[in-house]
Amino acid sequence: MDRIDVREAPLDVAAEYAAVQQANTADGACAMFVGSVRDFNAGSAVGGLALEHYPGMTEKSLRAIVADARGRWPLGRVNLVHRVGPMQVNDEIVFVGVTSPHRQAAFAACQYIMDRLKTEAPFWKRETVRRACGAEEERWVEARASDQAELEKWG
Amino acid sequence: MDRIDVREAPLDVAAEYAAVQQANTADGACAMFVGSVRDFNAGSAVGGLALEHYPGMTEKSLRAIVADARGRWPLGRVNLVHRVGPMQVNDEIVFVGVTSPHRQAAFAACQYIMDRLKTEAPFWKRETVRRACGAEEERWVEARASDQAELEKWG
Amino acid sequence: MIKVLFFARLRQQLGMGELRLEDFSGTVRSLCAVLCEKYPQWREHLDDDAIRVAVNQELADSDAAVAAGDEVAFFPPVTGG
Amino acid sequence: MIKVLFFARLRQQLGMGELRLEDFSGTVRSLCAVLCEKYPQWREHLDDDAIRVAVNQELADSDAAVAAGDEVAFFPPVTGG
Repeated sequence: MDRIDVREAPLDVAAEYAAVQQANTADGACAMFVGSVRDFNAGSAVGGLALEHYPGMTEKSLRAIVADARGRWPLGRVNLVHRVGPMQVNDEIVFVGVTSPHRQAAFAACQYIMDRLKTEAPFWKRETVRRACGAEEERWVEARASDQAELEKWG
Repeated sequence: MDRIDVREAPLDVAAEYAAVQQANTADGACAMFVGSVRDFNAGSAVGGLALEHYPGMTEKSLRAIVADARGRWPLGRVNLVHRVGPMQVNDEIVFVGVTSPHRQAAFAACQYIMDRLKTEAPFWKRETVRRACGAEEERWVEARASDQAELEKWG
Repeated sequence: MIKVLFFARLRQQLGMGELRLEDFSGTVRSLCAVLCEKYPQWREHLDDDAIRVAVNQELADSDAAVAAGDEVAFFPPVTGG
Repeated sequence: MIKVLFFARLRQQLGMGELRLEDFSGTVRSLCAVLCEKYPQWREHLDDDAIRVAVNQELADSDAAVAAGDEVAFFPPVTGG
């Protein structure tokens, strides 16, 4: 019922949506989230992004998060795809799709999975930023305190 | 920035997702919801569904809901599509896609729009249900008290 | 003249989707009373707390004013999405 | 033998992604102390409350036990999604 995929290949949102809905006539609700590479972050123009991860732990961590979501809400399908490696502005980084007979459960689980992923799954972003002088430099993206705060609402 | 579409034609989730993301490099977050025709409701097998609406009011009502969402959260694109007329099991009834620079805003606005739509937008579902004896009958879907309750969390 | 619309189950129960009323001015509540007087068999369906009302295509309550040129719609709780 | 991994900015700061340690048994905290003793220039990067630790690929705190055969990873706060 769960599909968890960590990969370098581009992410196809249409295909991932199709995967959660195919032959799924029991769940009337599907909540999804897509995170993409923005062109601007922390005051600088972003030219691209590379995602480092901890290969042995990444999938294990995502599986644990999805299992915990299933323990909290009645879910149908869960499809979680996360890219690693180099990517461009506007590329999709992450897709989470959750189906359920209940709208509230689908929304809550989708948001819960993202909140946990953002604080626990071993991914690290490194941006290429363009400075005003035209030079490019690479920098690690800083974690945000708000992500930790969001997690606390789930108790 | 807003696309609101009430129509009889089938709903293409891939195209609707593409519409909110196209040439949108500012918003890193996209939350979506899709509601589909289930094969079972209130204890009966569902064979199909027809959606009646109040043509003069429907779009006006959806526009007001989206405008209120924009007053509450910093949103990029909002795309809201709702089908009317006859449809089959597994067909998509509604699509809501919301982008924002912020994940929490995208999730909250998407859920808010659905909660308001479910209690205020003038749509009515009539199901064709198959009884155990094999006969088919049509019945109006009952509103759920839980939908009204969900609305109250937005104050 | 007032244009009055009924939708969904209510339309089927009343056996009518639309009617026009000359010379009415008052509130939603008094409009409802006038209709129930004219069609006594409507009372059980129309005089029901669950029924919602829109005046000129916006949700309204029973105290809302209704005057010539207005469009008033009565309908059951909505079930879209 | 303990396998120790470093990721992202921390890997770059230490100039090392992986090392192996013979004959260690203790906690994450004492492992950290052993490493900082061996590489004093690591202290400012490794002895930092923001640094997170996983033992055998599960998040752990500084009291977690570490013994032969374990894999311990140190990394900065995660920034996926």
